[in-house]
Order: sequence, then structure tokens, then C-alpha cells
Amino acid sequence: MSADLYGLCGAALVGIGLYGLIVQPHPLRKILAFNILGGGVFLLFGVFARRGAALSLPGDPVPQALLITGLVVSFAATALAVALLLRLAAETGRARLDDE
Amino acid sequence: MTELLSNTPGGTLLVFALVVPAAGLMLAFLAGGRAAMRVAFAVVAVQLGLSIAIARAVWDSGAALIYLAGGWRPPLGIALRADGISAAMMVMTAIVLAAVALYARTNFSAATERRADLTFWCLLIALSGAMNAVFLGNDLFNLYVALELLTFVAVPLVCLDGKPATLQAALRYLLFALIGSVLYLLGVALFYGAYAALDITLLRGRIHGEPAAYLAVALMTAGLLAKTALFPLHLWLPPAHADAPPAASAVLSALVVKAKFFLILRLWFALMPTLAEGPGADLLGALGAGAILFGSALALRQARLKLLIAYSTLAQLGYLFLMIPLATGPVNWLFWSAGAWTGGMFQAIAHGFAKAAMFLAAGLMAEVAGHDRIAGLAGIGRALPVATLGFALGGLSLLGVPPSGGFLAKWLLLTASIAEGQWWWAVVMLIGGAMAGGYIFRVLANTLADSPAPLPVAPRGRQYVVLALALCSLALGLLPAGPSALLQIGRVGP
Amino acid sequence: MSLGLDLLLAALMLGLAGWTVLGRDMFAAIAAFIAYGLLLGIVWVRVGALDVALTEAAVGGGVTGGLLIAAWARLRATAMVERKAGAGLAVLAALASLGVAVLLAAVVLHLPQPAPTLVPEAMANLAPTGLGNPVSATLMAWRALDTLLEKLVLLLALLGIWSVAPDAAWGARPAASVDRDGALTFLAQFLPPVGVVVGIYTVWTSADAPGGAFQGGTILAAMWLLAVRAGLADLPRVASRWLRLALVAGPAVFLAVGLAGFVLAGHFLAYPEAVAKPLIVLIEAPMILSIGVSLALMVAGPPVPKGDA
Amino acid sequence: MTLLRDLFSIVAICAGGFFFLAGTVGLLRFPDMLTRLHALTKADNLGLGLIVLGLLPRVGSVLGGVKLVAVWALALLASACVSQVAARMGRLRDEP
Repeated sequence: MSADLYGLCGAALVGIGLYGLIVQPHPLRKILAFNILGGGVFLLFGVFARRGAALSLPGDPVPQALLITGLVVSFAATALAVALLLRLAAETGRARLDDE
Repeated sequence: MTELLSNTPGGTLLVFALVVPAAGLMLAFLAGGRAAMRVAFAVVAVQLGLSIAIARAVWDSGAALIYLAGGWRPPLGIALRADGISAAMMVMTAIVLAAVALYARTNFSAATERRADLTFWCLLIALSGAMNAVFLGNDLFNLYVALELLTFVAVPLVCLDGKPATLQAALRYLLFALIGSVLYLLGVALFYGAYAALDITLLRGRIHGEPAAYLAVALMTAGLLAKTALFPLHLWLPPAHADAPPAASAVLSALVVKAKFFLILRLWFALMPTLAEGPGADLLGALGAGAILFGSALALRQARLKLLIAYSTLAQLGYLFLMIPLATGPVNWLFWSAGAWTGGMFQAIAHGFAKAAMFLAAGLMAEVAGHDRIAGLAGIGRALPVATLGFALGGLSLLGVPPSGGFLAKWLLLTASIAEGQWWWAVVMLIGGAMAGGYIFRVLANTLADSPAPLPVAPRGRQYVVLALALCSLALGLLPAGPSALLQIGRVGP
Repeated sequence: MSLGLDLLLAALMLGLAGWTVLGRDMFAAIAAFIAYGLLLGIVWVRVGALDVALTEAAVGGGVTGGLLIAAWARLRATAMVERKAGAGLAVLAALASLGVAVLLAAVVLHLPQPAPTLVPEAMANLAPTGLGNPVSATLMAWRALDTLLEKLVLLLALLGIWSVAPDAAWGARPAASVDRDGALTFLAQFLPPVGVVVGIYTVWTSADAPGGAFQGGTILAAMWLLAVRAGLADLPRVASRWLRLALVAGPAVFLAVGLAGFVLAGHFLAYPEAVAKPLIVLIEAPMILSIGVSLALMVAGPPVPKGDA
Repeated sequence: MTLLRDLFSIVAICAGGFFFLAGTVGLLRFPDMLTRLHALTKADNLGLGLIVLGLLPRVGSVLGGVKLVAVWALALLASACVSQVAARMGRLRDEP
């Protein structure tokens, strides 16, 4: 029951993140939205792990381990994006993705 | 044909194709300075040998090579698998990387460690590993990690010179790549949720048209299209590829986008082989056709040489996607389906060689002329005769003039489209070829024109690298039937 | 009762996510995102993923939040004009996002029952790994190849971050903003010894209980950054050999043990059953160091020219 | 005995929850930074202490109890130091 609830929550988070990524022009906002979207995807992974609970385990360990790897990669991506953004802002005095 | 997932003779080679660059990356990073460059040369050379050994092993055994990491059998463990197309792409990648390393020695070899030098050599080594990880992966999540490795290699390459315009291009590229990765990962999650397996071979046996599988493949394909820059998701590509240093542009355009296309092929032909018979394949074909027309039209209008080459990449990527609606049908049953498959892969390989040659040639031209405005390239043909010849040969392969590899690719795709009664793809290909002729001719006409003040004649060394790459693209069309049979090994069909 | 808690958590997360994406003020959006990360940490406990909960608390809300706030502080000096997207784009984006969310929800609700799972395979193969925690066994044994490649992702990400430095800064140190406050100094003197113990314990215990190199490494990174902030420690020069050795030590030992597997157990990345656990500990020990140092330096950012430090 | 223990836990945890709520209301309603910090740290530290106290009789092992108390002690330390730093930064910003 609560696995289904979090499944729906994950689906909604994916939608919210996707919307933010498309609509928000500021790069820092896009980075935030990417993390929301990532959170939704990870939550779905966690829900699938939970659904796979069997024997004495509270969840399937394989997707849980994939999640940990995914979280690490997503942090690394955020850090690289922030570094690029800060350097761009330092060079141009603006933080924009489009020219004008 | 069902494959057993167990180690095959020669499978150990696959491990080394990943371990050598991994160790090389750490060593180069640790040693720094000029030693990083030496490590990169050693890695590139070993990888060339390894990829040829793998191709031979695939050819000799006539079946895919498989290695189970740690001896753990999927679904718990991860399998590496090399079939004919993996081997062919690995050889192409190794040759291009070797050429780019030779070319870049001049630009990135200061005596003391510099930012761009260390970054470039480390990334070149990492690229070799990341490409191989994509070609060898048989586990969807392992492929996700490989895709991310590629992202982290490609983004810093774009902004290697540190100019604001390239930083902006790199950031935009990173955001596109991240959306692509996260959509891909979402698809991976759905596959796990529905089948508790991630191995492509295992999944193929378990998928029976469930909605979860269709949604997963749709999301993953959309993500990969954004990463491949297929029209209309191409906006990030031209600035990212055109403003990077020439050695970086060459690997980005020749290799990195191909890896993502390769994954799309895996999804549509190895994972869910019935997909390519459905309407989705026609949609991808239509997007490819759009890319050919749109990319070529924009390439014709560019004033800068490197932008022209970048837009031509958009167009040439389009041809790759035409193979998806054409290479359908049971393997070995319809010979033109096999032809379309071979044609598509020839296109990927021939374009890899040709595009690397053209970007490197453009880099030399910009060094001599001090700019890359096409209208101001008069006299370049005299100053850089060998590189201009390389550019011309690469261009001929792009427009499909016999006997080049590009000709063979386009000829095979053309015959397949007519044989299968899908003549409209043939029309697009012919128009695209004519437009490519237009933009290549425009560049050549300018470079071969006499300049009022003769430019200094440049040293030949790096020009021969360009020529060698262009000749590889050309030679592909002259090879005996061997390679096309290699490309069919380990191919699966519905 | 517990369904009520889950409903509350889900509603709060959706609200915070909405705020992060749509809220007018950037700082409030970041604050909402950090709270979102913390709630997600609780949700991981609710869905029985304790190892993930630890990672999320350390990385999702913690380090990522710190990184974003630091970025916001630096960007405040630049023009933070946020233009609105056109109405047409917004409507299209809303429709597309809604479509994806609805399709996903429909698929999630119609997944096969009982759910497919790898738990039986995992439990059957746990003994040869010498570990009691199947999540650690997945990371270190069954899917060790992923973990090894992920460590290279981390190294490449750090190299990528360094590569956006100005040319003149190469070899120098990242910028450290120091705050010599009495209370902070006290905290930075007292906490790191405790943190180091907790961090190492987190890794040690992961063999049989939730924890792991990444979670432990994050704690070490936080301790180091705290000491740097209080002016008690320096960030290293990026040209330093010692630093580079610390960064590659973990993945290098991992790779070496993986190759030794050819000889010892007949496969790459395989461990002989008798010494599986000691070998995994041998990998994890330098790994905490490498992860801790990479994370701290990823947060610290690229090196800056000497005068600006 | 069990009943008495459960009753103790319930009362302590509820009281702890109340203090957390009060601290949050203070954070939202108080006029300036210093009073907000005051509300937050005082009430939350007390709240966390009460919750830990309520949980103590329910932990099976001594080590578990020690860990719980350590959590509270570390939270106390961190919130004291951090609010000190935050307050000073706030004053530096308000009175340049």
C-alpha cells in the first residue's frame, strides 16, 4: 500500500522535476530541478526494491545498491555543473545559458 | 539463436579493454606533466592491439565473446559481451584515438604541467575506456555508468580552452546530457521493477510486450536522442563541437555521439527486437530524415569552417537513424535487411574516420590562417596540401562518392530502402548527398583558390595524420566482404 | 497510523519539490530542496532501504545542499535576473511533464504481483562474499564492476571541476573561506576526532550492517571542510603528489585486488571464499580516504590563482 | 511495569514533539534573527533531549542507549556552535 503511495509520489516528482528543467531559464534552477527529477527516479527505484522484499529482507538489495551508485554519480554531476556555472559567472558577470 | 551467458574463450580480452584505460587514467593523473602524455600514448597503442585481437577472436569464433565479471552469472552479476558491431566500433575508436593522440602531441606537451595538457591526456585515456564500456556492456545499469563516464569525459573537453563561450556551451551540453542520463536511468528502473533483471540477453527472453517495457524503452530512447543530438534535440551540439580545440572536436564528433547511437541500437535490436518493425522505428527514421535535410541546409549557410563540420555531423547522424526502420526482419532472411544493418554500421565507422580527419584538418587550417572563416581560406591548399587532400577525401566519403566507405554505407541503405518499398528514405538520402556535395565543394573551392599573399608552407607531420584517417574512411569501401560478415556476428533478430 | 505518516511525508515532499521548482526566491528554493533531501532520507527508512537513507542524508541533503548554498552565495554578486519562460513553452512543458508522470504512475500501479525480486539469488550467494549485508555484497562483489567504474566517475568529475580553473591557477589551492570564530574553532577542534571515528565505524560496520565507504567518506570530508572553514587546516595544492596519491589510492587498490582475482579465484573481481572479507576490507580502507578527499575537493571547487586564495 | 515504561515513553516523546512544534512556531513568528535562533536552539535541543529520554527505556542494549545519548550531545554541540556563528554573521551584516 505505502509502496504504491511512494510509487505515485515518485512519478509526480519526475513530472515536477521535468517541468522545472524545461521551464526555468536560470542554470542554478535547472540544477535544482535536475536533482528533484533524480530524487523521483531514485524513489521509484527504492519502491521497486521495496516491492521485492522477501525472506527476511525489507527490500531487494540489488536496486538499493544501484541507488547508492546513482546518488554518487548524481552528486558528481551536480558538483561539475556548479563549478562550470560559477566559472561562467566569474568570466562574464552573468549566469545565463543563452546569449543576448 | 539463444546465447548462453557464460565465459567464452577470449572473454578475458574484454576485461583488459576496460582495465588498461582505468589503470592508465590513474597513472597519468598521478604522474602528471609530460608523463601523462606518455601514459596516454602507451594506453592508446595497447588499446589498438587489444581491439584488433578482440575483432579477430570474434571473427574466428563466429559468435559473441562473453565475460562474467567476478564469475557472477546475471541477473545478480554483470556480463561483458562483444559481438561483431562492438568489435568493429572498438577498432574504429582505437584508430581514431591513436590518430588524435599523434595530432595533439604538438598542442598539449608543455614541459611543466599545464591545466589543459593534463586534462586532455587524462580525458583521452578515459574516453578510450568509456567507449569500450559502452560497446562491451550487456547490463543496462552498467551501461548507465558507462554513459556517465562519457559525459564526464566529454563536458570538460568542450571547454578545454576556458573561453566564456565554450564554458556556456559546456554547461548547456552538461544539462542536456544529464536530462538524457536521468531519463535513461528511469527506464532502467522500470525494467528492474518489471523483470528484476538488467542483463540485455536475459531481459530479451522475459519481455513479452508489457506496457512497462514500452514506456521504459521510450524514455531511454528519448534520453539517448537528446544525448545523440538527433534533430530536433540538436541545439547543444554545434556550439559544443565547433568551439572546442580541434583534437577535442574530432573525438566528440567522431566517437562520443556514436556511443549513444550504439546504445539506441542495443535497445531497439538486442533488447526488444520487435520494436524495429513498429511505428516507433518509422518515427526515428523520420527524425533522421529531418536531421539530414535540416543539418545539411544549415551546414550550407555557415560562414565558419568548424561550425560547418559540426552541422554536417547533425546531418550524417541522420543517416544512422535510417537504418532502424530498414534493418528489420529476421536475421539472414531478408538480405537487404542485413544490408541495411551493414550499411548503417559502415556509416557510423566511415563517418567516424572522415569526421575526425575533417576536424583535425580544420584545426590545421585555423592554425595557418589564424581563423576559420571559410571565405578567407584562399591559399590554404598550397600551404597545407596533404591536409587539404585529407579533408577532400573525408568529404568525398561523407557525400558517398565511390569507392569510399561512405559510398558503400549509403549504397547499402539506398538499396535496402528501395527493396523494402520505402523509397522515401532513398529520396532524402539523395537530396542529402547533393547538399553535402554543395557544402564540401564550397570549402574546397575556397581552400584551392589562389591567395594574394602566399601563406607559409606548414610542416607535414600532422597533415599525414589527417590523410591517414581519411584513407581509413576511403579504404572501408575497398575491403573484401570480411568486415560486413563480421558486423553480422552475434546479431539477434525477432 | 503508518499510512498516515507516509501520506504526510509524500505530501510534504511534493510540496517542497513544487516550491524548489516554482518558488520565487532562489534561496528559499535551495532551502526547500535541502528539506526535500532530508525527507527523502526518512522515506528511504520507510521503504526499508537503510543504506540508501545514510547515503541520502550524507549526500542528497547534506553535501549537495552545502554545495548549492555556496554557489548561491557566490552568484549573488552577479545579476540574478530570472526571466520567465514564455506561456506557450510553459503549457507545452506542463503537458509533457504531466503526460510522463501519468504514464509512469499507470505503469507503476500495474507492475506484476508478486513483484519479481533477486532476494533469493542474493541470499543464496551471500556466504561466498564473506559479508552479512547484501547491499554491501552487491556493491563489492556481485556488481563490483559498477562500483569500480563509479570511482573513476568521481575522479573524472574532480578533474573536470579542476579543469575549469583559470590557467594561472593550475597547481595552486582551491579557495577556502576562513571564519576565525571562537565557537567554530572549538567545534572544529572537538568534532573531527569524533567524526573520524564515526566515519571509519560506518565503513567497518557495513560488512554486516547498513553503512559503507561512501557514507563514511562523506563524514570524513565534512570534518575536513569544517577544519578548513575554522582556519585549522589547509586545502592541498592540486599539483601535490600526495594529494593525487590519496585520490587514486582507493580505486587503484580496488583494481589491483580485482586483477589479483584472476590468479586467486580465476576471475577478474572475484575473491577466494576464505579471504573474501579481508580483501574487501583491504579495498574499503584506502577507499574511505579517496572518497573523503574527492568529495571535500569537489565541494571546495577549482584551484584559484595564488593572490586570490 | 511495562505499562509504566510505555507511559513514560509516551509522555516524554509527546513533550519533546511539543517543544519542537513550539520552536518552529517561534522560528516563524519571532521578529528578528537572534530571537528566532533562541527559539529554535533552546526548544529543539530540549525537544530532542526529551525524545531521546523517552526512547532510552525501549533500547535493548547499553550500546544502543549510549549511541542515542551521543546523538543528543552532538546535536547540542553543533546547534550551540552553529547558532553562535550564525548570530555573529547576522550582526556583522546588520551593523557594518
